Amino acid sequence: MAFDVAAIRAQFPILDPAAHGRPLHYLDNGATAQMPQAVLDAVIRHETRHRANVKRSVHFLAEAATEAYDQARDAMAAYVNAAGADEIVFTSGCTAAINLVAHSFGALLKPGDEVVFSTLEHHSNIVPWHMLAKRAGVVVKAIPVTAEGRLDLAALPKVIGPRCKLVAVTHVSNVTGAETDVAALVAAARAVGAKVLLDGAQRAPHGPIDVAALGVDFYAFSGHKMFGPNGIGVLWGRGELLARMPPFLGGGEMITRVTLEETSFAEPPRRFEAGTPPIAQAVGMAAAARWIESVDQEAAHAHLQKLTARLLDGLDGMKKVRVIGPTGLQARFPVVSFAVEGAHPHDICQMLDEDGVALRGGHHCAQPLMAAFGVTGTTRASLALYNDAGDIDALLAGLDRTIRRLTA
Amino acid sequence: MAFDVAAIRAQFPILDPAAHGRPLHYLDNGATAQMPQAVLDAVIRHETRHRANVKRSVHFLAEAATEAYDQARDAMAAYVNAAGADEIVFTSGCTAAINLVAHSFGALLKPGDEVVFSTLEHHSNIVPWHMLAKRAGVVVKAIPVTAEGRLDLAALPKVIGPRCKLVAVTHVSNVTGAETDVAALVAAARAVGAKVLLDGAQRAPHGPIDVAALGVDFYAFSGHKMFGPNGIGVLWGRGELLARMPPFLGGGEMITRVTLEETSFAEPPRRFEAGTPPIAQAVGMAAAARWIESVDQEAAHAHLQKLTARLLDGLDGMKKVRVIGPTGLQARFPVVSFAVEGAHPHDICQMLDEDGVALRGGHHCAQPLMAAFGVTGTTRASLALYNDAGDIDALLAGLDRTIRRLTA
Amino acid sequence: MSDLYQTDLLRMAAAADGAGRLDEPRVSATLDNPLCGDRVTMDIRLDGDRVAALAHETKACVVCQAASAVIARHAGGLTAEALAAELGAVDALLKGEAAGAGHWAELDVFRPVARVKSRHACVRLPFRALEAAFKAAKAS
Amino acid sequence: MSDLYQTDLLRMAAAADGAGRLDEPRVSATLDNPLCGDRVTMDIRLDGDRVAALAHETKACVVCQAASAVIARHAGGLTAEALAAELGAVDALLKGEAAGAGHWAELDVFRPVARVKSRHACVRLPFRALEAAFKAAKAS
Ligand SMILES: Cc1ncc(COP(=O)(O)O)c(C=O)c1O
Ligand SMILES: Cc1ncc(COP(=O)(O)O)c(C=O)c1O
Repeated sequence: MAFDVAAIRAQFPILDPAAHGRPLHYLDNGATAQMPQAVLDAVIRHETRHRANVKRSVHFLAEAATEAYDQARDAMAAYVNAAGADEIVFTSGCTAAINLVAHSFGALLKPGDEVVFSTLEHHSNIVPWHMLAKRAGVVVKAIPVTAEGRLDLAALPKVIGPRCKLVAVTHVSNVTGAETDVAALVAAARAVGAKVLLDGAQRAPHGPIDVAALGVDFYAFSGHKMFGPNGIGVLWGRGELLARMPPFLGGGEMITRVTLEETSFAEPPRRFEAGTPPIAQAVGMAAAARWIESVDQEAAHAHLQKLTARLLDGLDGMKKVRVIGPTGLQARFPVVSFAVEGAHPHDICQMLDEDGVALRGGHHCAQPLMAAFGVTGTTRASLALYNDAGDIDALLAGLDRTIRRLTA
Repeated sequence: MAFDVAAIRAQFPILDPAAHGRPLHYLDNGATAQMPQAVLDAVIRHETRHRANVKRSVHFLAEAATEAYDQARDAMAAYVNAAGADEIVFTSGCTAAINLVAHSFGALLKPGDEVVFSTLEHHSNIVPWHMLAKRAGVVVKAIPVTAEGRLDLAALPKVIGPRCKLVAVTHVSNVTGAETDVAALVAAARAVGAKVLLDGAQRAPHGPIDVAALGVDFYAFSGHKMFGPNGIGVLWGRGELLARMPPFLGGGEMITRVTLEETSFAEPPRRFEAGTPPIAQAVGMAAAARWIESVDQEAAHAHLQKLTARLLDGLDGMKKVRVIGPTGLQARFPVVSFAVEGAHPHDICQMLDEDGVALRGGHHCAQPLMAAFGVTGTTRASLALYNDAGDIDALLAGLDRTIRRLTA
Repeated sequence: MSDLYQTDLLRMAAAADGAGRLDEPRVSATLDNPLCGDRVTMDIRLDGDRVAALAHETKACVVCQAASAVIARHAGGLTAEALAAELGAVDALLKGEAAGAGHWAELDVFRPVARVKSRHACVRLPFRALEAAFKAAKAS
Repeated sequence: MSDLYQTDLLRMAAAADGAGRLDEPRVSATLDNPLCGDRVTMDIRLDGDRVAALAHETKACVVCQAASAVIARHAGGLTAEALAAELGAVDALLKGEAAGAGHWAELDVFRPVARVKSRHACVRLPFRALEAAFKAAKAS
């Protein structure tokens, strides 16, 4: 059956051609994806029927809110194939999830222990480790990238040494779209007894994840990039690992007993969820996961492969344009970055905005990768399953015009 | 002009008598307040018209989202009377805001320096300091409470000594409703050169705050307790203080430059907002602040005083009931806790739930205060301006029945 | 939810079988319900792997008190394995399933708690405290 | 938004007045736009409190390049105070207000940027870098 992109688009109020009084070709999904009506409805329903604090009160609204929050946790456990719902920690986002690991897992490390990330990383998966290094004398190292913008696997034996305790790497690059060869990474980490964290921010929108099959230890991602609300993310952690980690934030809900002198802490996941959690957001994120699951995964994948090919082909035909990252469809997701000789990404994006084409230009919070490619920024198109050929064609046409104008 | 509580109630979909097929007397506002349609509309409008990531892209949706986020910051700055919008840091909630101070301000402290909180505090304003004590050798001390459940001001000179660097105290108790005498506290803190943090979680729903007049240094509160969304809170901090504090969470948006080896950090408030912020939630919180401001403050205050008096009077007439906290209307907010001889708070709440009266029973995340009063928990009614005399009367009637049943 | 507070449950809580502390020698375990601050202390004296004497201090709601009382009624000769089986039956009841044959008849009063998830921990706390006491005995 | 990229602005950027580095002795300041990674380096040599020579390296968008070029055109004899006044005029323009009389006429090309908040920093970056260079000179 053909993938019915029009039917998908119709579920997104913001894509309504009449919504803005101008066209919208939204190709900035890597930054934030749009929200389908089903997710919005779940949030509205929660706020107008089941809103209350969770776990604290016994009245019927609190019971309903707690049930909704627990079900959201179950849904996210199913989405990543966790061993149980207790392995799901709700955070305020992917960044917060990685910071949680940097503090709580980081507290188990000793000076001289090593954390390995890569040149491909988003700042969210670099800065927390820099801060840990400063705080605790942990040493950070980076896996270099190939000319194609992939992890340089040949370098693994050199970078991942005997003092390595954690390898923290992106699952899919937010700049190049490259998918990490997780098996190779896990093998190298396991060989020295290190744990593995995957930053799944860019992978999560593209269908369910199988952390068991991936064989990793932590998996972090955000709601807003997978069609869910802002202000919510998930840290999945292997149960026995979470159990060994001290808490990060302190507050209500994460304690067993508090006196004036000391605090004792609850079991995971509560230990890591201090204060009132993002309840309505968790409900929305779970609705987003269910919405993604409701789509035919294979058809969606094929649809996005086709659009990616159309885009790469178009760029290939343009002088002055250099794709930053893989130019093929193998082991990649629909994120495409490019540099234009003599034109700055922000100027390109600004001009394309006139045609309603929403792109992102800049360093994409990945300055080390920019440095590796010798650019200060790129222009990026990142696709979601509601994009269609018209979006790609508008981008290509607008880009052609823009280049002629800027590099005249 | 009389306060039109019916008109206020009509703005809250969840209070619609037809919504649940049973009555709802929602008196658990101290845990989470309900959301008026205006706030919900602001969030829906944002998600369906202006949804995008902020500060990162230059297309028109990103411009609109950034503008909305900036305006939300302006609105919150106005709500607390900050010196400027740059003094407003959006966090995921009050708990996260206090943890931010415990880490970032805490990083400036030396072993042996002292942080003073009080026996009145919510765990959110105790546990972060316990954790700081463990992390950094900082010494914590607590201001005791009077029999009425207020700060024991007579003890200030003893507790706030020359090594005290921060006094972190609740503005309004979530258990007793007592309002802190901030002037006395600030005077005692200033005398030794200490800074003052107020936990405003319970104060914020009751109208604009004037941090300048209060003369404090930090002010923390949550969106969901002031009719706004979950997953959002505000830390207001004095500009020159924020400027001196190192960042807490690391990630995108809070840097000036990242290399593989090191990171340099942006100015406040960005320095403290790592990753994609809770954008739609900030928009909602700002809408909530504006909604509160739109209500006649004096009339609302008088309305709540009247209801509080009605409740205190009713409880006063009941044998076996002891009010935990002030029994008068002076310097208090509409939060009333009580203990019933021979009846457990959870059983009371459960039975009252049969009458649709939503209360909260338990330790209210204030175990040290419970210990001070010699109880493991209390039953609490916390009022918002949509409550009416019917709510109070349902509580009193149900309580009477419940006590007879449980203590027969 | 009136059926939650049926007369049988209130009576059982009021009866307070086994309330108090044991003299030494004893093994003890104290467990908190972090959400409400409730606290149950179980004291036991063992004869081999069987309970010879049991007492409990249950600072808690009537649901939890009733659970402690039920345990106390059946404490004589109880083993850790038998306790685990009873907790299994409780968990089945709380899921709305049948407890299966051969379990303490009094457990039935907890059936209405199934609908109220926030109170499940109240029923389970005394069982878990006794479990902990068995563990402490084994460790010592 | 086509008026943002009016011919005058594109020409100014392309002219790239003052592009390059000064030989020593010089004072330098480098500023980043953290949101896009753009970077401006301003080199100056002072004669008293006035600019005797100026050069800049502007790795940035055309908006920022144009701003650097405008500064370079007017650099000779510029003081820190005069620069502050020009930045004040820029800020007025970006708020959609009038710049006031007596300011560099070329600033007018930045008027359409007012509507696009995310690009305000692009116009301001070279001004702030030069400000920082003046400060560095004073400190040394
Ligand atoms: C006085 C006080 N402080 C802090 C908090 C914590 O707020 P939140 O759970 O929204 O982070 C609360 C709410 O429970 C409170 O009542
Ligand atoms: C690969 C990657 N990691 C982490 C993040 C951070 O996610 P968030 O900003 O939602 O915390 C992003 C998104 O910007 C990303 O693309």
